[in-house]
Parts: sequence; C-alpha cells; structure tokens
Amino acid sequence: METITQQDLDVFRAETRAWLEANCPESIRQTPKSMEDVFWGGSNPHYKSEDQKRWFERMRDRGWTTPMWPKAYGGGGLSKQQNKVLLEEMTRLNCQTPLFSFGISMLGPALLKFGNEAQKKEHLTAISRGEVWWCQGYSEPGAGSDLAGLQTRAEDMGDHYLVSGQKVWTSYAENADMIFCLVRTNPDAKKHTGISFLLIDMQSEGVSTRPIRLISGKSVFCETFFDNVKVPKENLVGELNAGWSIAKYLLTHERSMIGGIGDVRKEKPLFQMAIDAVGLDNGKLDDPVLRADIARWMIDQEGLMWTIERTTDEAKAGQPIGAKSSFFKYYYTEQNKLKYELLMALNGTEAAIWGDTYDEGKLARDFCRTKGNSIEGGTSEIQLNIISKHILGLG
Amino acid sequence: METITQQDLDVFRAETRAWLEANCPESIRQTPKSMEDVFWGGSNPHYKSEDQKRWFERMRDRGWTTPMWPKAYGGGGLSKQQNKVLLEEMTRLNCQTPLFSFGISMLGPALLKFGNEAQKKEHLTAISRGEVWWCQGYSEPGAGSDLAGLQTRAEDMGDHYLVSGQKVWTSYAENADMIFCLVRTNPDAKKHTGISFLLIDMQSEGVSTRPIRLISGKSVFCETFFDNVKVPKENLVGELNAGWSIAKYLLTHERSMIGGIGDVRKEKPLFQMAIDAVGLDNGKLDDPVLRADIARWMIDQEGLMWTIERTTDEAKAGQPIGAKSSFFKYYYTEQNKLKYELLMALNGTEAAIWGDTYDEGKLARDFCRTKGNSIEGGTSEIQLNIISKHILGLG
Amino acid sequence: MALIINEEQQMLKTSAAEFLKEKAPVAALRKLRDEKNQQGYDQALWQQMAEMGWASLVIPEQYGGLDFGYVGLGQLLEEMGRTLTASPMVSTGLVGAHAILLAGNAAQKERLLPAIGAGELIVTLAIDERRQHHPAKTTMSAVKQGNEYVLNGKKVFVLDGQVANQLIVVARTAGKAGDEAGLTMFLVDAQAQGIEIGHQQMMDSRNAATISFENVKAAEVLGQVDQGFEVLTQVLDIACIGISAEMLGTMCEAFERTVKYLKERKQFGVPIGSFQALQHRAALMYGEIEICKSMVIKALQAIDQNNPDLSRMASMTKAKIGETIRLVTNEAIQMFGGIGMTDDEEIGFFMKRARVAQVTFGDYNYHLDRYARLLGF
Amino acid sequence: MALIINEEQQMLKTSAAEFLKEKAPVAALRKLRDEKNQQGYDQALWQQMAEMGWASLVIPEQYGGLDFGYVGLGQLLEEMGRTLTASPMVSTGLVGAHAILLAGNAAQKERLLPAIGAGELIVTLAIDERRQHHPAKTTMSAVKQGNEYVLNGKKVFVLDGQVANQLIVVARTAGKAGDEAGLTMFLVDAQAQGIEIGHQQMMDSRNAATISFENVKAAEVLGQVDQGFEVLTQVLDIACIGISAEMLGTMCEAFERTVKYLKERKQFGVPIGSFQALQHRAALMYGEIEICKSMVIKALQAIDQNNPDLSRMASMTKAKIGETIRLVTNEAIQMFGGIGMTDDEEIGFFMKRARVAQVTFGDYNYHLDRYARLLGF
Repeated sequence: METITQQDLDVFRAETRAWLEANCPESIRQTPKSMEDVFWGGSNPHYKSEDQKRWFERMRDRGWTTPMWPKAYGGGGLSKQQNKVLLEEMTRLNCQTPLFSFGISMLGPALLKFGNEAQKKEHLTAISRGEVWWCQGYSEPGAGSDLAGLQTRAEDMGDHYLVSGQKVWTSYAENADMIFCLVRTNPDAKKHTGISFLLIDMQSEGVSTRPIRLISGKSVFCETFFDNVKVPKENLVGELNAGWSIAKYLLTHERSMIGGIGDVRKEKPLFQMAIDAVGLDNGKLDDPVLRADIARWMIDQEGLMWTIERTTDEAKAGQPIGAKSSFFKYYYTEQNKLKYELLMALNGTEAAIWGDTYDEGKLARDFCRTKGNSIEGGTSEIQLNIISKHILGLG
Repeated sequence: METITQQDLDVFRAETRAWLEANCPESIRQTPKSMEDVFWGGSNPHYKSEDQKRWFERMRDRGWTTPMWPKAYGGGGLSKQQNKVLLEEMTRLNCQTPLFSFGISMLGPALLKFGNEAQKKEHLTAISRGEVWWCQGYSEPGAGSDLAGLQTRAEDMGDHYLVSGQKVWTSYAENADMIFCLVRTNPDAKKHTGISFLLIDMQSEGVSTRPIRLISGKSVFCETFFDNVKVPKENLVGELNAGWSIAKYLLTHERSMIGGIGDVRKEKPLFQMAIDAVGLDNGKLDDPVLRADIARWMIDQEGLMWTIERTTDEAKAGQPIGAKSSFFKYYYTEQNKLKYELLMALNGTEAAIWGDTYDEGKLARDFCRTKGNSIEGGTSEIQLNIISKHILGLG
Repeated sequence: MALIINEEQQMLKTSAAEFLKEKAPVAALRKLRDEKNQQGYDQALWQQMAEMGWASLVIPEQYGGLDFGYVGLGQLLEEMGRTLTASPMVSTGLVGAHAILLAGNAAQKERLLPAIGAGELIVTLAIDERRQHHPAKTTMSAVKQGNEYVLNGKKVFVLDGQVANQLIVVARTAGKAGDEAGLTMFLVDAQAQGIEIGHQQMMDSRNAATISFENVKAAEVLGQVDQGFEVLTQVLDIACIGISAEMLGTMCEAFERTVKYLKERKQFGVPIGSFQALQHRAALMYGEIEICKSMVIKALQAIDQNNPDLSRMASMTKAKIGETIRLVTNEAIQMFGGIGMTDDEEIGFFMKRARVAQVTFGDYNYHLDRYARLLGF
Repeated sequence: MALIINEEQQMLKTSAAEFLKEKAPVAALRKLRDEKNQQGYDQALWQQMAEMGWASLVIPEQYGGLDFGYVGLGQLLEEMGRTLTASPMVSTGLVGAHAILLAGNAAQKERLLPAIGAGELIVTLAIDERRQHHPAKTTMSAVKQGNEYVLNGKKVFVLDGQVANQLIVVARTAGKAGDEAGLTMFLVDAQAQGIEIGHQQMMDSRNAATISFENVKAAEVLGQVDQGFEVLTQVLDIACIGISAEMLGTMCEAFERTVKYLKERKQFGVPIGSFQALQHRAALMYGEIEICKSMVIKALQAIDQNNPDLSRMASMTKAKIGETIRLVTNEAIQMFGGIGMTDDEEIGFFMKRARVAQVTFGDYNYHLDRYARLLGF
C-alpha cells in the first residue's frame, strides 16, 4: 500500500467535505431515530424518503457504502487514514450512514479474509451496492451459549449440499435475501472441527421463517427452518469443516462492536431524568435511596466510558486488548439493565403501563428488552468465563 | 425407655427448681461475659471464683454437667423431657452452664454412638466429671475445605499406632489434655475410606503446639504437631478406616449448633447503635445511605430469626430439616460480617483505632475476626454447594 | 403460635392449587391478553371462586362470610400467585372488602359485604395520584356542599378500575398534602356524573384505570370524616401482606421452574445446573425465598392476632418480598437465556407480574423508609 | 490527553517499585508494628525517599521541587500502596505540602516547602473532629486576641500527628458548624503551649493522633481568614485523588496475590481457581479494578490540567475506589480461607490498610453524597 502524505490527506479532506456538503441532502443530516429509519438495502429496497434514496445512490456510486473495500468489489478503495477523514467529515455534518447491513458489518469482513475470488466478486459487490439483504444463522435452539453444539446438518450430495435443521435469533430473516450459516458437515468429528460456513439463498425451496415475539413484544428476530434445502457447492466459504475459525473471527468482531459503541442516542443524564420524575427536596433528590443508586450508576458508567477511552489509548500505544472486549460487553450490558431498573423505580406505577402499542408502554417494554442484553452476543456468564480464563489465567 | 407422665414432670420441675434455688450461687446467675469466663475443666482446672467451683462440683455430683448421658458414665440419666425442664429452670434463674467443653459437645456424642464400652466408661466419665480437657484435630494446613484430604498418618506398628503430621485450628490445644483426631490409616484407599478416628494424649512424646495469631490478634487457635507419636491401639474409636462417618456425624452436629444459636449476648438493636453513633436529623438517621443499609440488615436478620423459628416448628411437625442447617450457617455468618461492616461505617475513623490491647481496638478487631465466620465450620462456598446439591438437586 | 399452617389451611391450599392449575393456569392469562380482554379477568371463573367462598374468606359470618382467617387467605393468594391468576381478588376481595369491613358502618357492611362475597360487586380503592404511592400526600379535594361532598382530582393505577361498581376514593377534606389528618374515604358509584375512567393494560396483562373526577358528588362517607388515615393504614397493611403472599407464590413458582430448567437444559454436554456459578446463585435465591416464606406466614398470623406491630411487619414483608421477587425473576430470565426472552416461554409472565406487584401499595424504597420511620430512625 | 503514562512516569514507577520492594516490603511494616514503633515509619527510609525527590515531586522548582506533575506522583503512591509502605508521604508530601503550596504566602512557601522536600519537616492537617469527615461542620474555635488567635477544641485522626513538627489546624473564626464560610487554616507549632497529643495506633499499623487544644496561641494564618474553605477543598480533592492512587496499588496487589493463590492452592485435587463460582467472582473484581484504574489516571490528569470539575472527579474516584478495595480485600481473605485469617499471612495487612484508607478524607457515603450534591441532585 502506498503511503499517503499529510498533504494528500488534506486535499482529500477538502474534496470530501465539499462533496458531502453538495451531495448529502439536508433531511439526512440527523441521527436516525431507530433502526427502522435506516436504509437496509436488499432486493426489495424500502426507502423512508426520496432523500434517503438519493443519498444512498450517490454514496454507492462512489463506493462509499463500503469505503475501505477494494474498488473491484464495489468499495471505495480508501486507506485507513482516508476512511477516518471520511468518517470525521460525515460526523461533522451529522450525515446518516447510507446503507446499514449485516453484509457490510459481518459477512463482508469474513469474505474478505476467507472467501475465494469468485465469492468476493459476486457477494461483496452486491453488498456494496445494497442489492442483497443478508442475515446471520449461527444460533440454534439447542445450542445457546454452546454455539459449537449446533445441529443443523449439511450433507454432501456430490453436486450440492443438502441442509436440514433450524436456526434461531436470525434477525430480519423475513426481509433477507440470503443467509450466512454455520452448519455441521462432519457429525463424527469433535464438535468444533466438523463445522462449515455456508451461504444460502432464502428463496430456496425448503426455507421458511417464523417471527419471534419477545417478552417486550414484536421483534426483528425470527426462527429459520431448513427442510432438505439444496445449496450449491460454490456457496461454501473457506475450507470444508473449517467454519469454526470464521465464526470465531466474526464473534470477536461482533463483541467488540457491542461493547464499544455505547448508546448512540443523545439523552438526558440519568440524574436529570430522576429530578424530572421524582423532584428535589431541599436540593436533593426526594428519595435518598434512589439518589444513592443513581449516583452509583453514574459513577460506574463514567468509569466504564473512561475505561473504553483508556483501553483505546493503550491499544494505540501498542498494548494488546486481548479479551478485554468481554469485560466491556459484560459491564456495558449489566449497566444498561441496571439503568432500566432505575428508570422503572423512578417512574413507579407509571412504568408498569404496557398499553396496546410499543410506544404506549415504551419504558416497560424497553426494560423487558434490556434483559436480553446479557444473553445475546454471548451471555454474561460466558464473558465472565472468558475473563477468568484468558485474562486471569484461571481454568 | 419408660414414659414419663406430666405429673412426674411437674414433680421433677418443682424439685429441680428448689434445688437450683438452693444450690446455684448468686454470682453464677448471670450470662458470662466471654468464653474466658466459663469453666472449661481439665487436669489443671482454672476457676474464676469459689462460686464457680462450688457450682461446678454440685452440678457434677448430680451428673448435671451432662444431664442426658447415662448415669453409668457420670451423666444425669435424664430423659429428653426432663432435660428440657432442667434447661428451662436454669434459664429462669439465668444459671451459667457449669462446665463447657468440646468433650461434652463433640467427643461425647461421637463416643456414645461409635465408642466401645471401655471407651465410654473411661472417657465419658472423665468428661462428665470435668477431669479431661479435650480438643479437636480435624483440619490440616493442606486440607481446608477438603477436610477428607488430610495427610496426618497413623501407621499400625502392631501394638500401637505411630502418628506423624500436623493439625491446625486446634482450639485451646495449649490447654488440652487429650485430642480427638482424624488420621489417615490407609494411604492407598480412596480418600474418604482410609481415615480413622483416634484419641491422643497431648502429653505423649512428640506432640507439640504453637499458638496461632489471627488478623484480629491473639486467638485460642493453635497448630498441633505430631512427630512419631505412639498411640495405644485401644484409642481407636469405631472401625479402622471408618472414621469419616464419625467425622460427618460430628460436622452436621457442629453446623447446626453454629447456625442455630444466634448471638447469646443481649445487645442494643443495630438501629439504636446507629442513632448513638450518627444521630438523628429530623427524626431520621443522619446518613440516608446507612439508614437504608441498616433497615435492610435488620429486616434480613429478623427474617432469619423467624426462619429458624419456622424450621423448628416444621421439624416438630415432622418435616425433615435436611441440609437447611447449611443455609443457616451461611446466612447467619454473612449477616454477622455485614453487621460489622455497618458498625465500622457507623463509627468512621474511630472504628479504625487498633491500640495495644484487644479492648482498645475492640470494634476493629471484632470486625477482623468476623471475616473468619464464613470460613470456619465449613466455608460459605461449601454451604452453597451443599444447598445446591442436597436441597435443590443440582449437581 | 407455631409458624406452620394447620390441616384446614393445608386442605384449602391443596384444593386451590388443583383448581387453579386446571382453570386458571398461565395459559389462561395469556389468552385474556391475546384476546385483548378489557375486563382483565374471566368473569365466570371469578363467579366460581366466589361460590367456593374465596371472596368472603375473611368476612365475618354475620355478613355471609367464612371467617376463615388471614393465614388461610394467604394460602389462597399464594396459590393464585403461582398460576398468575387474574381476578378481582386483590382489588375487591382483599382491599375493597377490608376497607368496608374496617371502616364501614353496619348498614354499609350489610349492603356491600355479602354482594362482594357473592362475586357480584367489584369495589376498588382509588388512592394513588402519581407514580409513587404515598397516602399522606393525597391532594384530591373533597369540599362539603350541604349534605354532600364535591370531589375534584385524578386517581391513577386504580386496580380493576375499568370494571368496578363502587370506588372507595381517598380525598382530602382538610389539611394539606403530607398531612395524615384531613383524609376521608368516600364510597362513590363508578357511574356517577363527572367520573371519567381511562382503561390501561398493565405490564402483567392485568388492568388498571386512570380515573378523573370533575365535580363528582359524593354523599357516602366510609368511616370518619378527616380521620380516614388510621383505618386506611390498616387496610393498606393488610393489602401489603396479602399481595406479599401472592408474590411469594409467584416467586416460588418462578424459582422452581428455573431450577427445573437448570436440570434439563444442556450446554457443553452437561446440564447447566452443574455449573457452580449458577449453583451458587440458585442457592442464594433459595435462602432469600426461605426468609420470605417466614415473613409472609409471620405477617399473616400477625393480622389474625391483631398484632400492634402490624405496620412494621407489613412494610418489612412487602420490602423484602419486592426485592427478592426482583432478584428471582431477573435471574429466571437470565438462566433461561434466549428462550426466557421469548413470549412463547411462560417465565417472562412471572417477571412482568412481579414488576407490577412490586409497585402496588408502595415499592421497596417506600416500605424501607416506612420501616425505619416506624422504628424511629 | 491519552489515558496512559509517558516514559518518564513509567521510569519513575518502575524504579519506585524496585526500591520499595527491597526497602519497604510488607515485612517492614510488620516489623514496625511488632517493635511497637511510635514514630510509625522508618525515618532513615523517609530520608532516602526525600533524597530521591519523592517528597518534592510536585513542588515547583523555585521551592526546590521537581515539578514532576500529579500523574507522576500518582505512580509513586500506587507503588507505595502495593508494598503498604508506611511513610509521611500522605500526611506531609501530599496534604501538608499542598496546603502550604495552595494557601501559603511566598514567605511561608520558601520557609516550609524546601524543608518538607528535604524530609526534615513533618506538616500534617488537623481537620476531623469526630468519627465522620465533614469539613464544613468544623467547630474548633479560633478567637482573635490582638495579633493572635486563641484555639480551643479537639482534633482526631491527625495522620502522623504524633511526630509532626507543624500542624495545619482548621478552625472556625466565624459562622457556625455547617457553614462553609468562616473557616481559617492556622500554622501551629506542634510543641506550642496548650497542645496535648495522644498517640494512637491504627488498624493498618500506621499512626494517628488525637490532639486537644486548650487556649493555644496561633499567630500564623495560612491563606485568608474566614475564607479557608475554598482552598481547603482543593487540598482535600488532591488528597482524595492521591490516596485513591495509593489504594489502587493496594487493591491491585491484593487482587494479584489472590489470583496467584487461586492458581496454587489445591482442594479436592484441583486448584481452587478452577471452581467457576470463584472464577466469576474474580472476573467481577477484575472489571471493577479496571474501572478504578481509569478513574485514578483520569483524576490525576485532571489535577495537572486544572480541571474545573476536580471536586466531582475526586469524590467519584474516592467513592468508587473505597467500595472496590472493600470488595477486593474482603474477597481476598475469603478466598485465602483459614490461611488468610492468620497474621502470618500478609494478605490481612491489605484489608487493614484498606479500612483505614477508606475512611481517610471522607468515606464512601460522604463522597457519594458529595458527588450528587455537586451535580445538583
């Protein structure tokens, strides 16, 4: 890779800034309210607005839906430094991400590392261009934390694989065109060594989905069933029976995303919400127990943010992060659950209202939803196991 | 056993009451301040007062140092009901226990169940008469929670056993005449099956002791060392290699004692101590966080006492107690530790004073001592294991 | 008094458990919810319960009741807690009936108690005015006009308020918010002019109402004018203990289902209940539940015995039960894992019921504070 | 500013660690204790530390100091926390020096700071008057008489008070207990007429004194009369952060020793660190300690940067560190088991030091309250 001078970067920044200012529609310059408001792509694309469509197409045409991917695969071919500049300039204008997809965040990195040339050409390009909506098929009802205990089988039928089994927690499977899956290709091998990474067309005969209703209400999660589904052999990514290493690569990727991102929405600090709900008495929150609980939470939360900052600085200085992402995943999700416990307490009987729609009972439903934070993406117990084993060396 | 009529019992009560009133000296009618103030017996008896001596001798002569033991072994031969009457009448006058010893509370029950006639005759009688001070040799430095992992060996030398090894936490070993020990008699058997229960004279050649200083300061605990100590064969209790069942019997006995007794000293309720230390502000404790902590503690404490009461009532009604004593041991000791955490917080910098003597730094030292509550007599972890396995059936 | 239930109470408990398991399991609550039943409970079932005497269990015989005592009622509530049975048992059988029993005059008792016992009348207490329960802070005004009072204000979280026939409204006839004196209870017809009832489905799939009062004429005082606080306190103490019994049943059932799941669910080739970290957490819950059981029976006995310490016992029980049910239902979801997050699995219903029960008649912090206040610190 | 230490700071940290490990390990503290050393620390060692510049690390160069910054000082304190080194570093190097630096006039600084830096002068703050730290509640009276003030009252928990040369006494020249205004700092010779010093050995084997003042004449004001509170707050904020750094070292060392023990100690044929319940508890501690590390470096940087939010950061840091060191040292004893209860094993020293440090300059509840107060809730 050629080195880029600071001067080049400055030029790039100026050009990018000018282009964004000219091409990013006004209505796109704000944080989306929810994941429903972002553009997901797919064969049956759904735009929230003309501006959203326009913005997506303009960015797509520059390869900036996937700025760092090679141009040959529809990417922008930017260097790390250029990408940083692009992100900074987008943040400056508060531009929305033009295309959000698991293809970009999860399958793409896997294909770039493990895919063959044909797969890269076909799938990465389609992902960059937002033409295919991908979903993920890892979890299974019987497996849970023991991901490698999966039972969905893919049998080698000579010219194709025959897949049967069930996946669960396949987000947006109802909308998806394709699914990337872990399947068992050697039932006799030890459990980690008989797994392969397979791409499956959701339109194939024998694939069906069922939405999952959560304790918080409707969700994006589905169950996905495979009943003797034929899958072309070229849809195998990486070596046969070597899918576990791809899965591990992606899981680490996912965990650091979950742990690191923090809450994107800007909201009032918790103590301010508490004052609004409970009021002050002589300058102090009119519930001394909640006051202490909230102070405790805020101290821990700020401490967590500083720890993310410190770890980032340490990483920059060359200290390995190691399994610390497990700690962030653990602490962030436990804090989020606790925050909702406190919000429930602050809002008393009002917080117990459920109503008919999600918005009517938003707090209660959000609260219920947070209970899944310490389960999805690796349970809290799994994170503690990892910390204990890989950081503390206990085992 | 012959049945006793209510009328008989009433007569017994009247006689007992009269006798106690006539024979229990005034100075003995109060709760002893500490374990230092009670009479422990032994070959070199130490009486706190003439009254204490008189009281002990009178009770001993009636066999009432061990009221329920057979008269043939120096006991009082009382039935369960009569013993209850005696205890009630002693409580009525607040009479002190005339003789306190591990011989009575621990070795005695073991000998009554597992000892042969000669052993009963010799040792029970001496215990009843307060002539021998017994200590207990179970724990070893290498064993800890894994009691059965003990290494002290007793080798069969034909006419005697030769004992070598080390015991730890042998309370009052410095004062003791005899020790009852668990020793390994078959090093090749599985660990629970090669253990025997042996009685050893502390005056034997090769026995030495070293007092243990705790983090709280001086203690009654010792280490006891055995260096090729000859022990007569008749000092084996029960079958060779069957000592573990005796140990288990005694451990259950001990655990229910520790869990059940509660704090014998009458002291102010915690909230009153808190008021004394911190003061009230507008009728509420002048530290709202401590106020909540103390309320929480008191609620749990009263709940614990009620649970002991309920369990006793259930036992009377024929419901088995099972492993519940593990719960009491766990909860009681954790509560006691927490109480001292709260007392430390209440007393701030004053609580950090250590001084030169135990009394000067009593709170700080008592606090340190409570940390051992969840370790001695089976750690909290062991109790949770037992609850989980034997009550919940997890394993 | 021994802390165990007697044979009669055990019989009631056993038969109630069987009846509820068959007629009102969690599936029945799910059905009510999915059908968007606005009544919030099964009227025919409530009728059956009334016929079995459940609604009149502690009502004296002279008013057609069974006079069975509170320890007995507690067993019933505990079993209803196990099955999450929705019914007016709390709103009417526990609270409404008690307010009338303790504060009503002979005529009121004769008129209302038999009808409640027969399952024909729903009488509920309208007390809370904001998110936090705090009776002394009541502001709803009742102004005397001739022989009547005129009520103005708003009540929230009125249990079964959407179907109640009679409301027991706590209003201020004197004093200011925060004063214990000056509160009066009124018996008001739910259909009265000026009353507007807003129905709300709660998290636990039961129902409550927001009720606004605009110049509502109330002629019937329950108890003494300005002196309502003391009897209200008794009613609420009994209510707290009763709902604690229900919550005990809910937490026991949730815990037992969790332990069962720990034994069945396999991960890494072994039951997850063989993992020591989960074992210890389960053992800790076991202990807390044991404490709760003792508190509930002790508190129920205290009602039967007219224990002067009832308020303190009610508050400590409600506080402890509230924290423990929070722990147990949270841990239940976590230990069930992904399955526990789905609506298909019933365990989530227990957490949701727990959350509503926790804030009913005062939450943890309220009762912790009240407990300390009653002891004078 | 990146949340990492630079090379210079790392060098200081490393060399300090080596020095302390050799010269002042836990065994040295045990020796001081067993010899009933009334000074409370090793004078020769303190002299050596001073020669290395430790006592003057943050003192400006014009007063003979190194002006090395607070992040650097924090590294030193952290290492001293690891070895539990007893020295006047906190009483004099951290608090005494700062009070003079921030409040003193040029003459006072020139007179005192070089002497402190040289290890020749012990200057300690006499502030607490009762069990709980609360500067605004100071009642000790200072009444003006001519050019002097007359001090009457009692101070407790004066660190190294038994050997101090100079006392910085906080007294009330106006207002009443609870007022922030009206406090003044005085520089008083420890030998002055009317002063009685009672030596006390503390739980951590360090020393503090109870000092009573009876008509003690004080001529030298440090800072402004009646206006002492503001600068005192700065001094105490720095003190809290400094002692937090020391506590961080103590908790890290205690934790590392515990993890080591978990790996070595065998029960039931396996290392106890293979038991999942202990693993999870260790993992939780690891996380809390990570949070503490971030807070300490952030707070140290905040001093160097004159961050206006310093008070809030000081309080949150002292609060969090206090709770975490409690957790870590309690768990350490429990995980060491019986061995941990013996005085022969060093781990107990860490718990004892933790307890004293926790209450120094305000305990958890004080700082939690102050944190909320500073945010306005």
